Amino acid sequence: MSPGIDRRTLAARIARDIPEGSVVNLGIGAPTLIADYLPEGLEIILHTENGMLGMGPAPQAGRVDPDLLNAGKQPVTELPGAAYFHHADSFAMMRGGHLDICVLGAFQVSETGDLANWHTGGPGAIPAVGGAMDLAIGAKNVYVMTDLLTRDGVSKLVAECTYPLTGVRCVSRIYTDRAVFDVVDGGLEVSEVFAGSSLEELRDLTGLALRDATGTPSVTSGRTS
Amino acid sequence: MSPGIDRRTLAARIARDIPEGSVVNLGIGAPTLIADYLPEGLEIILHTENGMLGMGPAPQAGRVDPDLLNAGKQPVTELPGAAYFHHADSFAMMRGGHLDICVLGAFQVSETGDLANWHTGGPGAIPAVGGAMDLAIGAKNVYVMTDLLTRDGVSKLVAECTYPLTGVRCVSRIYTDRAVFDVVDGGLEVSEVFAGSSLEELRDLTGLALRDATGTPSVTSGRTS
Amino acid sequence: MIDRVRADTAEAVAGIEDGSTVMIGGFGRAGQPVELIDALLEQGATDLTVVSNNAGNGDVGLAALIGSGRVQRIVCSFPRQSDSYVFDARYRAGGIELELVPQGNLAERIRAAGAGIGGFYTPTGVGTLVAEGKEVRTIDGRDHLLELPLRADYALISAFKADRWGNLVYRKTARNFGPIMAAAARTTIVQVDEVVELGALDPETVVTPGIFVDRVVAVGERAWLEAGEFVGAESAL
Amino acid sequence: MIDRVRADTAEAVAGIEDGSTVMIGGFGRAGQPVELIDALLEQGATDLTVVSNNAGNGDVGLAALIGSGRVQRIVCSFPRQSDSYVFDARYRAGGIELELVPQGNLAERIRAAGAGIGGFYTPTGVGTLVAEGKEVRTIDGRDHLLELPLRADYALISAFKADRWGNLVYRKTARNFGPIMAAAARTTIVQVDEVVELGALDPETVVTPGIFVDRVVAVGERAWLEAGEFVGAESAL
Repeated sequence: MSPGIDRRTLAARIARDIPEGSVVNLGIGAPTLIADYLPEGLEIILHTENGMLGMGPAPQAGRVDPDLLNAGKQPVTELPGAAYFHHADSFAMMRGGHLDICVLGAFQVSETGDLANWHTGGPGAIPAVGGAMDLAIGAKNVYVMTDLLTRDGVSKLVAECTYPLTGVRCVSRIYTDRAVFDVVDGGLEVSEVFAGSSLEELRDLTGLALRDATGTPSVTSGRTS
Repeated sequence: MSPGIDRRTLAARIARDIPEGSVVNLGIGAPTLIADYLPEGLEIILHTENGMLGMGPAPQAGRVDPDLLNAGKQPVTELPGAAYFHHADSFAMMRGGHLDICVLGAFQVSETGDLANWHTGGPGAIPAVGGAMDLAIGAKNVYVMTDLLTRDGVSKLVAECTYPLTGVRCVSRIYTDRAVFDVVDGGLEVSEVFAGSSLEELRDLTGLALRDATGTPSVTSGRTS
Repeated sequence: MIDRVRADTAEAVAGIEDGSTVMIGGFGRAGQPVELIDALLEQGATDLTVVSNNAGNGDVGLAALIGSGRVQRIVCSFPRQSDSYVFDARYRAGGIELELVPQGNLAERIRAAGAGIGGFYTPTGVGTLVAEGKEVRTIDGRDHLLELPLRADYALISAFKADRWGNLVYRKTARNFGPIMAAAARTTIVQVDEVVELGALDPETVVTPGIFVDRVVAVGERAWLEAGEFVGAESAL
Repeated sequence: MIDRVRADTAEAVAGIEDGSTVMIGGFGRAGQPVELIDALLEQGATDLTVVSNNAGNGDVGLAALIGSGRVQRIVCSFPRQSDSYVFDARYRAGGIELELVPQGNLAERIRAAGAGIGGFYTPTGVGTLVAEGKEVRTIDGRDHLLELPLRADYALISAFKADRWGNLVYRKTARNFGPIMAAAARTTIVQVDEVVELGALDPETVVTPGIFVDRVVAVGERAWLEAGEFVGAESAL
């Protein structure tokens, strides 16, 4: 049995850290689950890089609109207050620093916040980067959602990434199934440990000198004015 | 008395060289008159750099819309097929080479097609360039509409401009009150002389070695596909 | 609930600091946020750098702000107009610094700031006075100038309608610099004729999404729009 | 009279030369000009360079074009998808060259081509494999890569409605690459659901002005739009 929390529980945990009014891009895969846990009644605006703000949940069966997809090419819906725009404008939003938060998956994150999530670099692997590099350098807060360990039990948090990078010093926080880590000057801080793990065990698993910040409340910066 | 044709006759002459389907920007001042002479029934699309294609003539008295102006800040109207866009998109159209023709005024044009039309360079003069530099380098065909001589009788066609430049080697044709000149490799060609002038007189007035091309039909290139 | 609507123009311009860079939308009178400029006059911030296509007309709006002596520097493409006498006098007296930028480079530099572009190469201005001091680079056989983004602390713009998220639609050529200035400023303040319900603007036709907007204030519908008759409106140009 | 409307898709794609660079719009199925791609397959041009976000899905559209062996090179951001087996097989066999570009750089390079920008500095990709061979420049303390415009001989895009001048409106996220590709190509070919009368499109809501469009062809309204019911449409994604 895994001592970590499951994906949906982690998605719900991340959702709690997203303040009302934030503009958020949820990456393809697991981060997409976060949308299901955003608190009812709070206005959080979802951005999808294929040209939309104000994205809503999946449509009801039989109500799929083939012109209305998210970045994972899944059918979605439109909320009141939505807006459409073309691809250059959509990535201008990211690159220009207008998104408050993006949540991405990861192969590896280094203790200085380097991210690797697009390419194993293996022979025969077909690379596909999509919008990951733009999100990684563009959003005000780049969060990672991932299991702490690979299927083979190797830590995804590393001193230095060995996979090809997506972005350099771009990640600010890492949500894993065992703990939440913040990237600060000089390394990683553990702000929260989930039931079944301990700081000692995390240090063992990652081989990193993790600072204990479990007593400090975490802060998310959003557009405030 | 001036031997040249008057401004309105010249505007009508230029209008005849604008093929149907052209997208045209008419500069502030005299070139604006050309719009009055575009042949009825031919579809020529006027661009104004403050964000519109499909600009129509001045409104009737009492029907001025303060939100609908041309680049000279004069009230205009909207034709069927019009479109509005913001300033960056408007200048992307110019710079990207999408306009077929622009017609600009001039202080001086050199025999290699350099244009000076924005600044006398005099002490105390307040410079104002507006969109002239963008038009000069952006339109596929840059035409100049001007009197051949200044009020003091000095030629505006010169070997080299002495006023500050608007653009380098950008003018393709010059319509003056005395003749029409094409900028070709190696100098200016006279394609048409208006009644009352002669090639010899033009050479005298300008001091330039003007080639005689009055026998050759002139060609305007437009978007053809 | 996201609500960017402010009660009045004074609240909308509150907090603008001395020394700020302020973008002001409009091309001539169209799209000029006159009520917001009046509020800024009242608010009192000074030592301003203004980014705007023109340098004011007549005695009102931007001209009044310049006339008040609170604009230290202006970045624009076309300061001199038939009725720019307030700017003209101040400039000649050495009371205001001018950075003249060709209109397309002005627009593209503003766009670059909002789009996170570090700089761009443009053919506009090569071989002219505005190229002085700028890097020239030949790309594909053509010379280009390196131009850098133009950012602002505040943008004051005018749109037609907004919702409480700050989604904007404009009207005709009053759109001009609004969308790009909204994206280029740290804090974007918008005056509109009318604030409508969230969901009342068609998402296909929103020109400026609310992500670029911080404060919205309704300044009332203009009578000439209501009537569809523009008699006498010439004086407002 | 300006009339950019073509009778059928064969006429719309006529003249595309061997060796052309062809931009193909769409993000997944949304906005993919399927009927134009089919016509290009039929038309026969080969040795093509394709610029598109993806490298085809299933066996139809762009995947079929790649499968036919007529695409020598593809410039895209996300070739590998769950159903990109046609591209995958060809790429592994060394039958197609791939230039991988981050999606935002792809979009901005296309935009730059249409906007007459000679090149631009972007922070995206710094320190990664896609930076190899590219100029790095530090601006305002941040590293940027120099990226160059991406032009095309032809763009094949899909829009919702057009008029005979080529003014276009799009529908929802099917807009994606259409507007920027239309501006970046020498000849832009558009398939639409419907061609409407000149003047029927609201000038405030035109997204791509006809200045960027050369040929328009109506491919018929999609039944699911008419009905407002999308039963079974999942299979079309």
